[in-house]
Amino acid sequence: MFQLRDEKDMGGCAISGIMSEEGTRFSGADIIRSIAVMHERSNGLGGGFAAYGVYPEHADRYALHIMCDHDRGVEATREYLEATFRIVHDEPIPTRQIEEIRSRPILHRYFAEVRPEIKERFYDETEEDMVVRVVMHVNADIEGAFVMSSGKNMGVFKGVGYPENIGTFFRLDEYEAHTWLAHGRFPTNTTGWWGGAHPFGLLDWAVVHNGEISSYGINRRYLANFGYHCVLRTDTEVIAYLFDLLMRKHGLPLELACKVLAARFWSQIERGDPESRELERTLRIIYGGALLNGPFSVLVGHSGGMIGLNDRTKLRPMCAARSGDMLYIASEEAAIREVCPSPDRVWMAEGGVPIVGKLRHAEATADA
Amino acid sequence: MRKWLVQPDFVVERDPERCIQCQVCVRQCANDVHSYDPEDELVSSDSATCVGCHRCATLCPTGAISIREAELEFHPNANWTAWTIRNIYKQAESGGVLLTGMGNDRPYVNYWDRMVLNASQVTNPSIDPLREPMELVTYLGRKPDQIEFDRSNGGYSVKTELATQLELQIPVMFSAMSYGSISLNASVALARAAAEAGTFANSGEGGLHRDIYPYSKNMIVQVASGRFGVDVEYLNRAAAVEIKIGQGAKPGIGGHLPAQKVDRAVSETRMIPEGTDALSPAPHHDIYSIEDLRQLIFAIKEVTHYEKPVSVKISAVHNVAAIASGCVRAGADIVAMDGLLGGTGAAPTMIRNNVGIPIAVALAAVDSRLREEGIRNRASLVVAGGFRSSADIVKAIALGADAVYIGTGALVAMGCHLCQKCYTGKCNWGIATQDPYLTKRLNPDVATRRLGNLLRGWALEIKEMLGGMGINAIESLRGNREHLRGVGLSESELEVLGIKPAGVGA
Amino acid sequence: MKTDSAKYVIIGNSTAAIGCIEGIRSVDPDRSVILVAKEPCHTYSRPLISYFLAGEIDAERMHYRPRDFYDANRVDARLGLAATRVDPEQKIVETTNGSLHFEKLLIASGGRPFVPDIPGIEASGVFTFTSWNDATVIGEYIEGNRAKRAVVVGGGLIGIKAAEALRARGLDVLVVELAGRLLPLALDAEGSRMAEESLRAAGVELECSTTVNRVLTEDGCVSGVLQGNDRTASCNLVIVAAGVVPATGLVAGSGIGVDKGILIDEGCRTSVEGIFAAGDVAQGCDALSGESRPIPIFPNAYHQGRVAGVNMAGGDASTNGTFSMNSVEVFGLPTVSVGLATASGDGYEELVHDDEASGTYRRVVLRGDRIVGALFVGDIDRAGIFTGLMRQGIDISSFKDLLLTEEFGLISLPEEYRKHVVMGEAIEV
Amino acid sequence: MKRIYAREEYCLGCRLCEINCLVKRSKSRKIIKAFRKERDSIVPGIQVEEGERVSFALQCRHCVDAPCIEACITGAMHRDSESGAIVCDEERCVGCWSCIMVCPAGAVRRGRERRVASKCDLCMGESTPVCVEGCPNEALIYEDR
Repeated sequence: MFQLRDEKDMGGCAISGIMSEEGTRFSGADIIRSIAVMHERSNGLGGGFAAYGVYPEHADRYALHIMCDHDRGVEATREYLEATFRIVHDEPIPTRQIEEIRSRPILHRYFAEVRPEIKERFYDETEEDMVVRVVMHVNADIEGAFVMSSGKNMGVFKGVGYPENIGTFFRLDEYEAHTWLAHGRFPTNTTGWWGGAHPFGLLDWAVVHNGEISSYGINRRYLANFGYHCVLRTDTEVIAYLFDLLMRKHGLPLELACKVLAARFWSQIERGDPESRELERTLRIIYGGALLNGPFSVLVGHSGGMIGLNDRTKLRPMCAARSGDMLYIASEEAAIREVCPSPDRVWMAEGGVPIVGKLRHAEATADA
Repeated sequence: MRKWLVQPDFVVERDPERCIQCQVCVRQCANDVHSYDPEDELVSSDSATCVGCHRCATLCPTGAISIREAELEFHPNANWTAWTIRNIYKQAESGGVLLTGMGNDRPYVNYWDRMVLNASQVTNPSIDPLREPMELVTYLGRKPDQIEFDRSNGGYSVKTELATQLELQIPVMFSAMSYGSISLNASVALARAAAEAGTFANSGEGGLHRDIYPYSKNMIVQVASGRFGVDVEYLNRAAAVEIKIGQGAKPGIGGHLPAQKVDRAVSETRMIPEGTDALSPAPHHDIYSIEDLRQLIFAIKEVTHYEKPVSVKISAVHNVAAIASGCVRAGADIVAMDGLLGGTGAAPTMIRNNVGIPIAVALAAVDSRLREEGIRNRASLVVAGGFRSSADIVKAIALGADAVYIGTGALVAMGCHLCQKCYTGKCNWGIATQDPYLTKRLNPDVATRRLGNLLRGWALEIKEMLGGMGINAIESLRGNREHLRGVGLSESELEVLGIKPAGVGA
Repeated sequence: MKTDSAKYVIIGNSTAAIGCIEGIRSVDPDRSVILVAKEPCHTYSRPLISYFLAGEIDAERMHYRPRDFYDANRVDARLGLAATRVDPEQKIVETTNGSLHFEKLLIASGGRPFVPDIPGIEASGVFTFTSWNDATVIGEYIEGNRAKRAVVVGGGLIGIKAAEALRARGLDVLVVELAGRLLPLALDAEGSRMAEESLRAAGVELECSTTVNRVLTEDGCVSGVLQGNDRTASCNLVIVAAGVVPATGLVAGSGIGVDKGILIDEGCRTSVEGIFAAGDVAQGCDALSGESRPIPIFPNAYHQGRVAGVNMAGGDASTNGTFSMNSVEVFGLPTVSVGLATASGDGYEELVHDDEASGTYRRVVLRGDRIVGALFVGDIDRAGIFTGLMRQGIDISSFKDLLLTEEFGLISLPEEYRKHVVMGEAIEV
Repeated sequence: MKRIYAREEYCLGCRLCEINCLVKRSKSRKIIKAFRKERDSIVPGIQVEEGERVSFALQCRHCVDAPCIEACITGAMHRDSESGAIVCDEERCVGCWSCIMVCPAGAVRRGRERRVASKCDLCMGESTPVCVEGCPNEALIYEDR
């Protein structure tokens, strides 16, 4: 496994997301330009991207992006993966050699399906549960190996460096996706390391975020009740797990999940109508441990689209814009104007109110 | 009785330059320390019976009285201190058990003083509670792991039937202090203050006096081994019911309210004959095992139609984590734990000073244990035992407590001077006594106001500390040990507490 | 002859009259009030004349109410104008100068000093002592005649106050009392004894059980008196202090009911509609003895006056039980005597506390479970508590034993009455 | 009008009210000096009465129909037009003690230094009477009922 520091990541960051709600796929060139505009918000210690709809040919297989310190890690990982998965195809993740990016780890990707017999043995688990278990094991227990992403038809590309360089390095201009997330990192207390770069990915969740979660300590312990082990000690990881817990495991619709993560103040809840009052009150009472406190603006990608969410007191910047079926969300308006000079509408995100991009024909794109 | 070896604990000094012979001190001392000689027209003091409660010094209009610890020094001896020697003298004369009141006064490590809190700098903003909302509202009671809901015309409606919760405006409650051990005026003040502050007071095992009824929506009533004052009406009148298994000051020990404290009102409230000792057995004689506890919990839930949260109060002992877990699995909605420094109206000194473990470690162990077992949501944790300030409370919540019980702090707010003589029934401050001449010294209006002020002050401080940490809702601090760091603690202590040492970053 | 008229007409300018004005104005702020009084001066306090004669207070302090009293209360005060007759039929008061028509009338003409008919009584140097004028002329006479020795006829309230004043002026004084002891009406035997002691200690001579049969004169001026016991005492000043009688002259034949004084009910109404009487001229019912008799005391006068005033103005007030009470200092010895303080014998129970050492003497007279009389000599503090108990007719059986103890106080009283007094905002008395 | 009310159920019988009143009435206004030099010449306007279990502080009730005013032979005893308090004008009082004779509360005393009636004047001028201010148990309250 990577040498995981038992130190929590914190710092300022730049985030940007672009999606076509129609599911039209487009090159990564735009997102690279967009994030590059916010160069000053990063410090070269980490950058990364998440792309959705990039593997149409493997649309219904788990695309596992792995980074390894050394070949032994690659072997160990393959060995371990094969116990659960049938690996349909695997290859090194293509990269360009550019001088800004140095001491790169081994980068490899697998396209895999969960073996039927495994599904039978662990009949009480969903397929996703199995994937999560495997990812957690690799990250926690296989020395020198780390899973960057594990969703279907999506992938996370990240590393140490300025995001625009990472983008070039991973040749993202050559990929096409309907949803792109990008992150430029400004860690204040860790020397950047590839695994620690954002986005953080689990299943088809990818999270980029700017801010610091003051409630991290309890969020992490709260998640532990439900079997999530936060090995990275990044807020991003916690946010991803919370979304996974609330939406996938507890089946909360996005808006309720957001009412948990960025709950309204009791005083606001009191002012609501009886039904909403009871709903929000009950949510807060049950999910107090999941409340994200402190300043954050976060972008969450998933197979169904993209969500932008600000903390309930709006302590971090987040701007959004629409132009036709395109949705843009970024830390700064400039990052949007760079790729969409004259959008139909531009607005600032409201604290606690999610900005939702819904993919209209998710399945269509899947087998396109 | 002639006590020829026992020397006074205190020396009362009267400054003749300032004493005006007004005799206020004479009228105020229930221990007859001060007396007036009409012949000499002179007020004088006899230190022998002084308990150091400062009543006289406090009311003296000229500040003529000062009270010092008796200077009579024994030959220096690290082991045989004056305290140990005096105790032996007392027992050699009385042949009895050493009695005392209030909490443990021995110099154990106080873990609240070995933990420090965090604050935001640069990387995230601290929040100003005077400008931004800052939420202390706390709900105590059983909570499900996840919500169930229906989609209804575009919106959602809750399907989950939430168990009754106690809503606290501030995560601080008044711990169990029975009417009998304290005066009715004190009881009323606690109940009123709780009602006014939107929190709860605990009846202790003294029953519920008629004068408390108006505030019973803010009362937690206790069912203790003596079952005093317990009947269906009593259980249903309250907001919640607490089964008292143990008390921090005297784990494993019962209670004893001496007959002279059982006057008419007390006897009516406790439902026992007037002028008889009120004895609480050490154990509940219908609880010899965890499954017995489960039966009592559900008996109470049945009687109260599953409308009242049931709390189980245990004293923090070595195996507290397992015991607490057992209580939760037995059906407790709240587990209250009372630690080594917990107070009492009367306890054997040696028990009080030597039995039980510090509440901080007990809390840390229990919170972690319940989370490991995935049952932390099933019950709220309330901790008690020596909470002295808002800082202690914030630290406890960060360790994992849902709320805190304060007893001694509340009494001090009402005027208690910690003389530790509660068991004598001669409380000069009108708190731990039933003597009408003394009880009227505590004007419930004044006491209620002082308690309210204390809670208000602490609430403000808690909000300031939360804001400093960049948190604006108490649930984001609860169990958030990232905001705690240890100072001067050993590796193993840090491990038990589940916190990092100061100096280690995020 | 001219006839003025007013809503209210008041005869008299002393305590009762003032009480009446304040009573009227408490109900009726503006309707007209005319006051007639034969004394020409601004209202003054009669009990103060002895202090004036003694020189303890000046003329300014004689006044019972501030200078602007009449104006402030919108009263047309006709001072120095004597009322001569009351005509109930025509609602007219005739005066030495014209007559006044009234709707409501208060007769507060007070009392006149009783002067026994003995030879020489008309001699110069013989005075009564009930008015400011008396005090003034006595003072002048003392100065003018360098009077050295005086005889005071009567050992009652007025006599003692006169003696005190004269002593203060440096005269030798002999008090002659017909009864066997001093202050026979107010004090009992022991009380009198203590009072006599104090009197003598002040250098005043006292002779009881005797009277003055003749005033001896030298060319028209007093030179001495001949007493009933045939002893003569030389003196150059005689003050007759034999008590006062209601001054009912001006209602004679008017049809207004009169006995010793003008008869009034508890509303101070006379037998004639619209006509009221109060003070020393009136005769009401003694709440304690039940008999109808004049009670010529100061508080009573004000109280009756006020009650009359309120009723005249259409209010509804009544004298809640009047009975006699006196607070007299006999040459520095305070005494308070309330109600039937001297009563004894059948139907009465006497509680006595006599403390030679501290020089205090207390006597409480009970009838059944009620206090009907109380006498305090020496320590009079808190005597009022007893007056209150008497007024309220409180049953004292529960704390009877405590009545005369040192620690007696409101604390000893039944809780209800105690709270009423301690917490009371308006104690009805 | 505002009056002082005693809540005997909370009276400690400590007599600080008497002490504070005495100091207020002293020339020095300094407690120690007042007691050393003036104690015997001052009559406090408030007195604590104490029994077995009950105690309370008593001062002039400032009656609506005040018998002391009716009985006063000089007009010295009068009601202050502003505060409504009944006060004795010491310049006019001659010490006839008629007020003492009629006060049902026994709340008027003979002055020691001067031969004048002495009673509670509600600490004319003070916002709160010193007895109320200094009562450690708020057994004395000053309010309009």
